[in-house]
Amino acid sequence: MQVDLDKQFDLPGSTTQGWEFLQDIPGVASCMPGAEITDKIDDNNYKGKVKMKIGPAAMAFNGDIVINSVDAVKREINLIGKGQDSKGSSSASMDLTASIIETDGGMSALKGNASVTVTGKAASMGGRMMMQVADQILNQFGSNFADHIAAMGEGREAEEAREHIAEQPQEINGLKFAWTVFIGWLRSLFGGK
Amino acid sequence: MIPAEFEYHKATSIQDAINQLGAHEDSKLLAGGHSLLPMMKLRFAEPPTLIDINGIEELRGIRLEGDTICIGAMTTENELIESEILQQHCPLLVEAARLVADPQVRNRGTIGGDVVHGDPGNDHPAVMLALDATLVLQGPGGERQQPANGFFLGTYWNDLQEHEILVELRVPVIRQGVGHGYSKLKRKTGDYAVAGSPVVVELDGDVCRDIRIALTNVAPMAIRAEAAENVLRGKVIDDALIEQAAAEVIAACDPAEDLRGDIQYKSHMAAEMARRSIRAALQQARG
Amino acid sequence: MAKQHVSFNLNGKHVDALVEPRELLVHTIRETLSLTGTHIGCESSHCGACTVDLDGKSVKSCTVLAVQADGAELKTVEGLADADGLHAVQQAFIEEHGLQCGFCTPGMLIRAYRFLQENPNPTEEEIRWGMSGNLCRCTGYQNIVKAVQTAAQTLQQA
Amino acid sequence: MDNAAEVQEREDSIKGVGCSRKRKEDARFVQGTGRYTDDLKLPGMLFADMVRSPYAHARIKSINKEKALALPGVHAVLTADDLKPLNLHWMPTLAGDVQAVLADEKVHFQYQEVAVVIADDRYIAADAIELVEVEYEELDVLVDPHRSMDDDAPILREDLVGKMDGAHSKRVHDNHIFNWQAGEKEATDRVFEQAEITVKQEMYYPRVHPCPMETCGCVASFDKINEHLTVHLTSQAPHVVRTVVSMLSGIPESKIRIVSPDIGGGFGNKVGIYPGYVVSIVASIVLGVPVKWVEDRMENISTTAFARDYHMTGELAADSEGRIKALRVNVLADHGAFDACADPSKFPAGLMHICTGSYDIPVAHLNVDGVYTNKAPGGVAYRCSFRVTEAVYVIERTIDVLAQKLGIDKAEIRRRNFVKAEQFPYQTCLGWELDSGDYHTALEKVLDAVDYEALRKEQQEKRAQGELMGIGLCTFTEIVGAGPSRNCDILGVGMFDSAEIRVHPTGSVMARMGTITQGQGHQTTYAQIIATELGISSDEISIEEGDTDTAPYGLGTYGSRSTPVGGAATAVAARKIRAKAQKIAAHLLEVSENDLEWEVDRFKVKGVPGQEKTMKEVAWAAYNNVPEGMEPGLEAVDYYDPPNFTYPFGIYLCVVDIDKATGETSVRRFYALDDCGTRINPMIIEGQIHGGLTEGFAVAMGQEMPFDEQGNLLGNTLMDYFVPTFVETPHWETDYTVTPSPHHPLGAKGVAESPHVGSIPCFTSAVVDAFAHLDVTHMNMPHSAYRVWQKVHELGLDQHA
Repeated sequence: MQVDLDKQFDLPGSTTQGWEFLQDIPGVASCMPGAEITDKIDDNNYKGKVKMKIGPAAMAFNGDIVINSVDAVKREINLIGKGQDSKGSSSASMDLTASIIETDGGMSALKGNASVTVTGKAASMGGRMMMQVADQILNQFGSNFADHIAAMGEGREAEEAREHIAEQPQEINGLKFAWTVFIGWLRSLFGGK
Repeated sequence: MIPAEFEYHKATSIQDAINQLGAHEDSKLLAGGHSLLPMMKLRFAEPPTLIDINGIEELRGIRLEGDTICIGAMTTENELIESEILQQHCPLLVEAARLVADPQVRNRGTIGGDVVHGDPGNDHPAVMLALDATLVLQGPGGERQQPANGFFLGTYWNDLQEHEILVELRVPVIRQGVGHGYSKLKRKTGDYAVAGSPVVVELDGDVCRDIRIALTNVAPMAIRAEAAENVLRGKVIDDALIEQAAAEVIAACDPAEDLRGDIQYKSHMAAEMARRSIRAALQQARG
Repeated sequence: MAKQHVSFNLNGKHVDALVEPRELLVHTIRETLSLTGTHIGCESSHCGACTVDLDGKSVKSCTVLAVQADGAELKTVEGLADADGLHAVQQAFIEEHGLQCGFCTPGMLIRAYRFLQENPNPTEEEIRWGMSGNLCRCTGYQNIVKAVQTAAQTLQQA
Repeated sequence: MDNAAEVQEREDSIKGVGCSRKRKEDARFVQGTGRYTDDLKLPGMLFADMVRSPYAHARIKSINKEKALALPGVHAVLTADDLKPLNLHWMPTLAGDVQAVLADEKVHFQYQEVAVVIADDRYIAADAIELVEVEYEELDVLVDPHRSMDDDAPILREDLVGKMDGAHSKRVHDNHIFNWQAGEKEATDRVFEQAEITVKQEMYYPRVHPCPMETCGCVASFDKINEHLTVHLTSQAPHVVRTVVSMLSGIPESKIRIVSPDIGGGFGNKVGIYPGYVVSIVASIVLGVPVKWVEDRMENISTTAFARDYHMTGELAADSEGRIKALRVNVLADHGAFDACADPSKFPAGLMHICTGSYDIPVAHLNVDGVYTNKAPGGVAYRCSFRVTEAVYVIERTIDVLAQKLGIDKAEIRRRNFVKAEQFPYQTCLGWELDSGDYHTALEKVLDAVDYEALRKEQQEKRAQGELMGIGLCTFTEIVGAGPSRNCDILGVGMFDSAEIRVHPTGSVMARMGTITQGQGHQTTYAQIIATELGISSDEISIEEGDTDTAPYGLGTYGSRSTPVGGAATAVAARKIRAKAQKIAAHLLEVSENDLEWEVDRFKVKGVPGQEKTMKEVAWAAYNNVPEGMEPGLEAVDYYDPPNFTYPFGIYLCVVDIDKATGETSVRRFYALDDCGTRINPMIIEGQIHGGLTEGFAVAMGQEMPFDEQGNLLGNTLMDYFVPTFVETPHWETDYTVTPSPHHPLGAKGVAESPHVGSIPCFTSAVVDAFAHLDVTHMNMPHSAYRVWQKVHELGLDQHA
């Protein structure tokens, strides 16, 4: 089950600030609510964990993140995250290319292309909603990323952004925030419609 | 086939249920159970605690209050179908309930569970939008009323606050000059809708004073096709305008692809269902 | 996980059982109470082979927790016949060849038993609608419809 | 002479062949006291549950059992390594390949069994499978069979690399299973080169699943003291299971008892021997207690024998009058990761070479390539006599295309090409002898019944108004009753079948057969055969099947073989008894055998009214007053090796109306005429036809098993897999003619698979016919509203005012 998504998020800061933060992998990972870097093997290899909730459904994936390329000129990184769910019934991988681009008026934006593949029970049963929930996830990732950029600055917005980041519980459930799910989302299959 | 272990508590009142939601982290309410239990049997959902709200009388029953019908959240689909109040004053809800799942599931599945569950395939969210219904919610902070419009935010994402329970749904009584239509396309009994569209129209003479076109399972959540409504509102509706509205419905769709259809098919079917519902609503409104 | 005590009336007899909260009613009936007439054909609340009569309503016992049946009135296929023989529905299924492998039959009978009380004089379309929660892979449904029609006539004359 | 009425009354009371008597099985089923595999509970019984792979193609790096074994109530976790010492981690398939019992270093399809957990109850087992930690290394996945033999295709079966002598033919690639051909290639190619008209049509018969109401399961119980193994399981061929289990385990067959209790529908899904059975047997042997394994629906659809998945091309060469000169068929067959087809061993493509159908075709050539993909094994199932569904589909679709190209009506072109009644028995150019048939009479009967001309006229008017109405036709010939031992065997055992009949002193009868019913009513129909042969009321005849300790050896029930083979054995065994009875009657009446004549239930002395002995009287005498030199008792066994298959045929006509706005197809009418020779119980036959037509409707209009590129099966629950309910299933009209089989003792041919085989091409024929006036020659199944609407949209037929 493959989902390809292209997203762009305006950032309240300069391209250098954006690029600086983009290279901070644990920081970037924390923009993905429910995601967490558990340990760093080296600059290009990390171990991570994602816990997420979709309605009553919950899944926990643990796996590794490999940074394939870091291109300072194009301010672009490419990383692959692969993991298997704790019950061994599903697995997923995400190939993410993210870059900071200049936008008119001297501002910047985060451009992301994610191709997410899921296998196992999550795919054969959750496929139906993959696109929609993946979309919601990347929206949330983008707005969190923007908060982190804003938090670098001074003044009221920065303060608000820092609060916003702090409020974010480690593992999102749907009640407060838009949900972000790193990978595999299931649906209520049944209850017959 | 077999759910993971969990603690089971029966709530005796709404307040008791709210307290138990607060007391047990990650607990889930067990209403009809026909959305939650199947997910648990396949180990997608593993809530540590279930709070059974089937015994709470306050959540049951359908009553008429002036020109508003109050429907308890735990009312089952079959209770909607058999309700004389609804047959007379809100036939759209009866028609919609008849097309949910199958006879056995309709004995257990509840309108409240269907509204808050959050799957794009649930049927009642769009019906609530078409009826411009109001949700009565109760939580730690007390009771609040929330229009259905704006409650559904995404897939498994709505405006239900933490430890809040949907207590009641309030829908307006159908008045003179108001007509409804309901169309749902599905492969077979018990399947998700390929596309569904409840429509309510209010006529002023020949002019459409107001119209609400809602769509099921063709977007991350139930939606109103506002652009399509604007094509018809304030006008005398004819076939040409209906086609224009249908084109707007297609534009409003953002469905998930599966073996029921791709984006093109599901969007076109949403338009076809909307067409049929608009025509049925007009015919009924014109009396 | 600590077990809870449940008791209910099963086919006219009071029964007790100790069940985990997660135990499905269909398993309690089949395993603990050894009434294996009720069958399991899926895990997604679709096939209806597990249909039982709970407090006067047809329900899929694979999607009801045993603890939810505490204090209920339950009837399964084993409870349809009585002292003076088969229920009209059972007789009609034999009469009209409304079964072949027999696996969906208990669910069909219990559903038909309740449906004919909800609608004593149904048209063919109403029968197909009222029975649409039960799947069958052998009969193609046509003879089951005839069986329900025959049972309806027998029950009305009685 | 007794008056005719009295004789008729006696005949009626026998309730023998031809009587629509009510079914004996129903009493227990309607009271919920049927005995299915999952109903069995044995003292100390444990439960097995499977750990399955989320990946379709991956190497297994490690399996960690600790957490699972630590869970209270878990007794064992077995993996391939635990089976290796018993040499049971692989097992032979019925098709000459081998299949992993538990994944051995590599998983080959999604949901493949990787480990099995044995626990106190099914709840603990369900918890335990999630605690087994398996580390995988993903490999490239092969899903599209067309790419199986590419140079760069991922290699699936590392155990076969370099071994190019396959079980059925040379292998030309590591992912190749077999090439199999029938007919003369050169002669056929020449006819095509010179023919006036040729048509060619590609068509895909999707992978589908039989999905019986009861999933597969077993209870294996090894008695350590007597070293005796008893297994209750959902098998359509219990004796074959006993032989295979004996070969695998080394336990002598005499110490293995296989019991197929009541089966909740089989449809070919319960012919195979599944890993679940083998690991339950091993676990029972290792732990010394009974072990039960029952799969859930997702496991059933995802991993047990699927059906079809044939990528076919049909070609016909004909003259301008539509007379067919030659047939050419090419097939690419997707067999999944292991070749586990349940075909007779000489036929890797089953009986596909029956694809000349009901037509007099001078020359033909069939070429089939089987290949491996990362999908579950299987392929022969779902109410289909070894690929006859695919064979009938390719000929019936291609003759429709020929008719369309020539502008000849699809009924007329069939009339011109039918084998004529006087040509029977008819030798087909691909090596079969069609035993009997009368296609022309049957076709006219159907066309009259539905007023075909009026339907075509109505279609013209509808087309003028832009409406879509289709009339489908299928005039198929089946090949059932496998089969003559000279060309049919399973693992070397000939495909005969058997019956053992014993008449008791008071004249009632016990009979046992080598077949096993899954709902077809054997308990009722076999008794009718014996009743007519022996003149004893069928109500006093008990029939038993499925217990290998008591039933004579038989090859089981599938391919509509019970009546043609088991029924024949029953008739012949009964005739052996009647021959002995005649001698006893002659002895009692003190006449010679030839002076006696048989009438319904008694021997009568010719020309001497009142001198007669009923079979019951003879039965009593058989135990106390037999002629000199004759042994007492009245019983017989017969192992019947059929001289030929039998060839039931049918004429199906279907009328559909298509909703242009949604693509929905409504079946307005379906008229099914079947000819299965002598009809034993017309009520049961009609029930089988209803069931087969409904399965055909499900396959043609909605069933499919789609895979994505990662090998995920996207539709393995009843939410997605299309099983129609009461509401969607059309009303069926049935009719019949009777053309007995010349070589069968009763003239009976077997019928239950015909409605499935014949209805599917008929539905496609009807849906395509709705678009035929717009140069549409074929549409692949399933004809879901979505796919039909795509054709409507493509042709711009859905534009609104």
